[in-house]
Amino acid sequence: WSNVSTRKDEARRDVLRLAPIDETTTDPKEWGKSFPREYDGYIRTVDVERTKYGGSENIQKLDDDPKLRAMFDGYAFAIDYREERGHAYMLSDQRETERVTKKKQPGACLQCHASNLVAYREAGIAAGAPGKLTDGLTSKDGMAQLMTGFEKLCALSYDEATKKVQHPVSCLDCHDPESMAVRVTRPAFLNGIRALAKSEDSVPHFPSIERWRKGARSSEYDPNKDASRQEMRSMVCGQCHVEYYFKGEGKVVTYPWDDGLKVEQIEKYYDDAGWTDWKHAQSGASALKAQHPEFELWSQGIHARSGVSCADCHMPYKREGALKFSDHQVNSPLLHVARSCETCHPYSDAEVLSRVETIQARTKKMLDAAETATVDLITAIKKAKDAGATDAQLEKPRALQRQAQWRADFVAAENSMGFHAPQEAARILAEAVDLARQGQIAVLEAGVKK
Amino acid sequence: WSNVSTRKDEARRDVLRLAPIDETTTDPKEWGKSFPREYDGYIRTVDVERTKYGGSENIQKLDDDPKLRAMFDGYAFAIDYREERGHAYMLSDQRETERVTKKKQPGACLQCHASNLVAYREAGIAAGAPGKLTDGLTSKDGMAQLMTGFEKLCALSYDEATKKVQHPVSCLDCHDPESMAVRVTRPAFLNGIRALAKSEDSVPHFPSIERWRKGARSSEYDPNKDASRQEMRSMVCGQCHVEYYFKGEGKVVTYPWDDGLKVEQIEKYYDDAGWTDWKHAQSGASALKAQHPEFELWSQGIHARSGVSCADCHMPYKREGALKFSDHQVNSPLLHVARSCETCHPYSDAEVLSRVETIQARTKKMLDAAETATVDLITAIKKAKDAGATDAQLEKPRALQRQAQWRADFVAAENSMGFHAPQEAARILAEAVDLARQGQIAVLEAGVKK
Amino acid sequence: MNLPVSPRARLGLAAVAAAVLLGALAGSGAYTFSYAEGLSYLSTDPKACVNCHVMREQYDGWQKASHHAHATCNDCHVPQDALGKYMTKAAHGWRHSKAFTLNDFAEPIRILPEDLDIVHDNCVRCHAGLVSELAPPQHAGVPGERVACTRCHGSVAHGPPR
Ligand code: HEC
Ligand code: HEC
Ligand code: HEC
Ligand code: HEC
Ligand code: HEC
Ligand code: HEC
Ligand code: HEC
Ligand code: HEC
Ligand code: HEC
Ligand code: HEC
Ligand code: HEC
Ligand code: HEC
Ligand code: HEC
Ligand code: HEC
Ligand SMILES: [Ca+2]
Ligand SMILES: [Ca+2]
Repeated sequence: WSNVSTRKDEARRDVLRLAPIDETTTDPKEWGKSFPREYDGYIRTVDVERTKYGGSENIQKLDDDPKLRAMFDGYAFAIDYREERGHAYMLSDQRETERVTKKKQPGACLQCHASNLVAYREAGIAAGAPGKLTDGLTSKDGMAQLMTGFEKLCALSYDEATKKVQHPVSCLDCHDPESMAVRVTRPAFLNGIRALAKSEDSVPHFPSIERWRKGARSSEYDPNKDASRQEMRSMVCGQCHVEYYFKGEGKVVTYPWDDGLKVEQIEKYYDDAGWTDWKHAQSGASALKAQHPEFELWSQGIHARSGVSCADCHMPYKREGALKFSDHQVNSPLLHVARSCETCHPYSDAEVLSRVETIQARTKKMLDAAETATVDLITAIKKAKDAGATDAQLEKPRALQRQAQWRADFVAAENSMGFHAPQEAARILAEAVDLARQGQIAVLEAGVKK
Repeated sequence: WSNVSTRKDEARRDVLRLAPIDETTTDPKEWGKSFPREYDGYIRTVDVERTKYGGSENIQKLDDDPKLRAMFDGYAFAIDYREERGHAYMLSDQRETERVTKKKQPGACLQCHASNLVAYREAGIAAGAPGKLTDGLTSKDGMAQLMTGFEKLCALSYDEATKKVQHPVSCLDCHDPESMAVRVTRPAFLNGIRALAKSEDSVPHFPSIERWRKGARSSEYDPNKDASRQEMRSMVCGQCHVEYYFKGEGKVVTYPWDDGLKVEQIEKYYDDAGWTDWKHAQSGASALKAQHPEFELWSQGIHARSGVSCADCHMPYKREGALKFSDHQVNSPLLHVARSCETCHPYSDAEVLSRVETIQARTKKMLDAAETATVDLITAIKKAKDAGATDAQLEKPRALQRQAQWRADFVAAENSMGFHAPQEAARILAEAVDLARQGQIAVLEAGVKK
Repeated sequence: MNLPVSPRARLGLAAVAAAVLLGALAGSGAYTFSYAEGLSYLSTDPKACVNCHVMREQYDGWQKASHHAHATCNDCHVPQDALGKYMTKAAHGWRHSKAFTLNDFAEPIRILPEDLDIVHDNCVRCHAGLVSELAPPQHAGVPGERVACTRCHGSVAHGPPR
């Protein structure tokens, strides 16, 4: 019975601020003094647990699926490319990857791997932005500091820039220290979502954008003002779990959303911009690398459309006594389907897991086929090249490789093995396989003698 | 409140049997006397209304999508192939199609196009089966009459057989005249579902089969005894809305379910049986024709898995006065999403329709790609053949055509444009496109001179 | 629905006996039962149920759902024949108190199959007229013989999930 009376107490307790926090408090420990349950979950993102297609063990993807080595030949991703793990590791994993230790990278990398608001703002103030560090981030001055400093730090070398930060993403990056409301703080996201709002892509999962579009458009779309709380529960993740590139000399992190979030709209953006990530070492194609487009794929799925946010599945509520809070141990929902899924889908754990497995297994099979076709095409181009094919003869096959590989990689680099939008992922892979095989046909039709 | 009391009166009224019905009553009008609401819906299946990908206008599919002419070249489906319409037309449409008027067809065709129970049983009795026509259909004698007569009528010519029936599928075919319970009566289905039960295909949507598999298996699986009412609400449709072929000299309608319901399991069945529907006129490939595999595709979808039956969407409840009944105007659910979908998905009509359109548009795009690739392959084989390619050189391309075309057609012939199982339909189409393009590569690699 | 003592009611009877017996033996159990307002089970006031905060979600959902005006918790969750009613209440009271005290239940809490039967019977009881053609068992004797109302009308009681 002591249990009962304790819980009645708990139910009545309000949050006590046991330590002061403000816009300069990057250390999560300080926040943890007032919000111990959230902090406890947060630090437990160091846990390592595998699921069939995901989980948190940083295995080498290149060994797991050797087709990737062929696909990324000539690019840093062919050196070291791992399964991602919990937020606790983001900064150290970035510092230690051979993509950084063996290749030169810019400070831009930091936008998504650190608690960087204070670093950005300090750099902004140093570069002449108005106001002071304790101004609210979303105030006019705060924003000016942020955006200025962001561009400064992007342009630095990685080694220089990384010295300016200490923590992985932290409370301050997601929460207003005063109200504790969730907020979005990543400059590239603020720019990107504005561009998306102006595009014509349909976004039924973001009613606030659809509202803004119908409105006067006298000011730009601003998620921190316009988005609903439920939308914010996804946008806060969409700050980092997205495809990106580094634009221009200044290496400004940029989200290619001017035409929309779908795979071919992003491709069009890159085509129009004349963007290429690297020249493929074997085939000479101008290739693109996709990176973690979780937000984009989720956007095409039925969950997004039904208003189900990233946090609903990845930060489900947890109950301790009468208190309910968001689980800050962000990880695979398959490790806790009862809390993540069963509030909406009242089935047994086994049934829920089996539904996910059915979807993921189908995706995996198609993904294998799409990657196989892409690698077949790469091999075919290389052979033709070695046999003396001209650039003119290889133009069409190379263009098809770019398109096919972009699609296969889009699903491979996305981290839910198709779950976030099963039919859309399948559609993308069907296109990938078609384009890659057409590329092989184009090579054969070019009729190079062996 | 007078309204309330009227309704209370109506409520207490039991169904009055205003006309006698028994196992010999094929005329739906007789049933309609006792069940006027169901009858009214039933006769309204003459209505003609189009939806974007379905509906009830019997347009010529071959004109709508000329790729089909190339795909079915040399087979009756290249002559006349229409969008299907309401149940009221099933018998006349069959009698009038040029597939029947221009080609010879067997009596087997009738299994799914008529109220044929009495005709079957009479033929069974004539052939020596025990008992009399008024025995309950599911009694031992009734079943013996049915199965014997079924085989007799399958073997007749269509012209002879069709004289023995007058009505499209009618009340007697779906209902026990005594209890009005839904029952399954199609011999090929009774055989097929028994075979499925014995297979190892996973059928989470049919708990009664899973139960039977775990049991003693002392008797065969019998849906009329073992299936739950909810399962029957789908099986009754799965009697006809399935892929089939006519086995052996006797032309016995047979469902190829020995290995399971998935596209490659059915393909394996046909491969093992050495079955071919026809030799393709242009390519010489041994091709298969898929026919309305609604039941099979639905089986792979999330609705089946969640216990949502065909009748839930295609015969939604309707309210008239104080009574609710099943709408017997079986048609596209898109014509009444409020009743068909919105009890489970509480959104606006526009939103529900838009969700379906998103799914169907994705499928249509993939389907076009798969059919285009198949036709490209057919053209490539024909060209090579004309240029003198040997059968040995064409063996692989032809085998690939069979596989690719089977898959593309499986989704095309299924009538929901992918809705019944969106990701599975996409998977099938991704395979189709891969196989067809590999076929073209095989033709090119065979290196026939032009 | 005026069944004589149903198998379910008999089960309830056993549970009542168990509850009384164990309650008398274990003082702490009795304490829980009253402190957690266990006796309020015998009332029809929905607030009785939210005495346990774990019922909060259902209570909140019910307040916004369509049946707020038509039915209280017990109209749906308790059989309406006099005997079954108290049997069920006692059995639930005991089970819930025990679960709440030991904190050993799985979340999200989910209705038990036998309790869903009770609910179903209550839907049919109130809506007998409307569903008279659908509700009678058409295929008697086989498990899962009803077309469960909640498959389509799952949200009338507690609203949509979340
Ligand atoms: C409806 C539930 C749901 C929603 C909503 C959802 N996810 Fe997921 N997510 C999953 C599942 C299930 C997986 C697969 C996990 C696995 O395979 O272990 C997954 C996988 C992931 C992974 C890889 C996890 C791992 O274990 O490696 C990331 C990262 C991710 N999701 C991010 C997001 C983001 C960002 C959003 C919102 C834009 C989002 N998810 C929305 C259910 C969801
Ligand atoms: C500041 C950037 C950033 C934000 C904001 C962010 N993430 Fe992440 N997330 C990452 C990075 C980087 C990793 C990979 C860390 C590593 O592998 O070292 C990651 C990893 C993950 C994983 C994989 C964990 C595992 O066990 O494999 C999941 C799931 C995830 N994030 C979900 C989310 C969700 C949900 C949100 C929003 C509530 C979110 N993330 C917000 C950058 C971010
Ligand atoms: C737009 C946000 C963003 C930017 C910019 C970004 N990352 Fe990440 N990074 C993520 C997210 C999200 C993950 C986790 C998902 C995944 O690994 O697919 C991640 C994972 C990683 C991982 C762990 C998994 C792996 O790939 O081995 C490494 C290492 C990494 N990033 C390095 C870098 C480097 C180096 C750069 C700069 C060249 C960079 N990141 C730029 C968001 C970003
Ligand atoms: C990657 C983003 C992210 C980080 C980092 C993060 N949170 Fe949260 N937090 C969220 C989201 C999303 C919610 C849910 C907000 C909502 O529903 O409006 C949340 C909710 C909360 C809440 C409200 C109560 C609750 O549990 O729902 C508190 C308090 C909180 N977080 C504290 C913290 C603390 C302390 C830290 C650092 C140790 C932290 N958060 C780090 C995303 C984050
Ligand atoms: C907040 C509610 C909510 C949560 C949490 C949720 N879902 Fe869903 N889920 C939905 C809705 C809504 C749909 C769309 C269909 C509908 O309207 O019922 C859906 C659809 C699905 C589907 C069918 C669509 C498809 O993509 O095949 C699957 C499978 C599914 N969910 C699994 C999961 C799993 C696994 C989780 C947890 C990781 C989860 N869901 C979490 C609400 C939710
Ligand atoms: C969850 C709802 C749902 C279920 C369950 C369902 N269907 Fe459908 N069905 C649809 C929708 C939606 C369409 C598309 C209609 C359109 O495009 O006009 C469709 C289309 C069809 C069509 C073509 C209709 C037309 O207008 O041409 C047939 C035939 C069909 N279904 C039969 C079945 C059979 C047989 C089953 C069970 C094995 C089944 N359906 C289960 C929703 C459903
Ligand atoms: C005896 C065989 C048979 C049974 C049983 C049967 N159907 Fe049909 N169904 C057909 C035939 C044949 C057609 C096509 C008729 C035509 O085009 O002339 C058809 C057409 C349809 C259509 C298309 C209507 C339109 O407007 O395009 C739908 C939807 C449909 N059936 C659903 C069902 C459902 C649901 C069930 C079970 C409740 C069912 N059918 C039972 C043979 C059957
Ligand atoms: C296994 C059941 C079954 C058998 C056997 C069957 N049909 Fe059908 N038939 C259907 C169903 C279901 C439809 C409606 C779905 C569709 O058209 O795809 C249909 C539709 C039709 C249609 C209207 C649409 C069209 O294809 O033009 C014609 C005509 C037709 N069948 C003729 C025949 C002929 C001729 C035979 C024998 C060679 C035959 N059927 C055998 C079930 C069957
Ligand atoms: C293609 C199959 C099919 C045909 C033909 C058919 N029914 Fe039904 N009928 C059903 C299904 C499925 C149900 C729902 C049964 C259930 O829920 O158990 C049903 C239910 C009924 C019911 C129960 C009350 C209700 O409306 O749900 C009656 C009465 C009924 N049908 C009468 C008729 C009459 C009269 C005819 C002929 C005019 C007829 N049926 C033709 C499939 C059919
Ligand atoms: C009896 C309940 C029921 C009916 C009726 C029903 N659905 Fe569903 N629907 C579900 C369930 C259950 C799921 C699986 C996800 C979940 O668990 O919520 C689902 C999933 C879906 C999904 C997401 C999965 C996918 O395939 O993408 C869509 C879209 C959908 N339904 C549309 C429809 C439409 C359109 C209709 C009517 C033609 C309909 N549903 C009728 C219960 C139903
Ligand atoms: C003593 C605290 C308490 C009170 C008071 C209480 N409940 Fe519960 N209830 C619980 C707990 C704990 C569970 C979860 C236990 C379990 O799943 O067996 C639960 C589970 C349930 C369930 C789902 C499991 C089942 O038994 O089917 C229902 C329904 C339910 N309660 C209804 C009610 C109603 C109606 C009332 C008011 C008459 C009520 N409860 C009052 C604590 C309580
Ligand atoms: C109109 C009928 C109705 C009323 C009134 C009602 N319930 Fe329920 N309750 C249901 C149904 C139906 C379910 C099963 C939900 C399902 O299967 O989706 C349920 C389930 C539950 C559960 C288990 C949770 C779950 O989703 O299975 C609890 C706890 C519960 N009810 C408590 C209450 C409480 C407390 C009240 C009064 C505030 C109440 N109910 C009022 C019909 C009702
Ligand atoms: C105590 C009596 C009672 C019980 C128990 C009850 N209802 Fe009702 N219900 C009513 C009344 C009164 C109305 C409003 C008047 C009407 O439509 O008959 C209503 C309305 C409805 C409606 C129409 C309004 C809406 O919400 O869509 C549905 C559907 C419904 N009930 C289903 C159910 C289901 C399912 C259950 C069991 C889970 C149930 N009812 C239990 C009395 C009850
Ligand atoms: C397969 C889905 C389904 C099932 C199962 C079902 N219903 Fe319904 N119900 C409906 C639909 C659809 C309507 C709306 C009919 C209309 O408006 O014509 C409805 C209407 C109702 C209404 C009247 C709603 C109003 O607006 O007044 C009540 C009350 C009701 N149902 C109660 C029940 C009860 C009680 C059961 C269980 C015996 C049940 N239903 C089972 C689909 C279903
Ligand atoms: Ca991971
Ligand atoms: Ca049609």
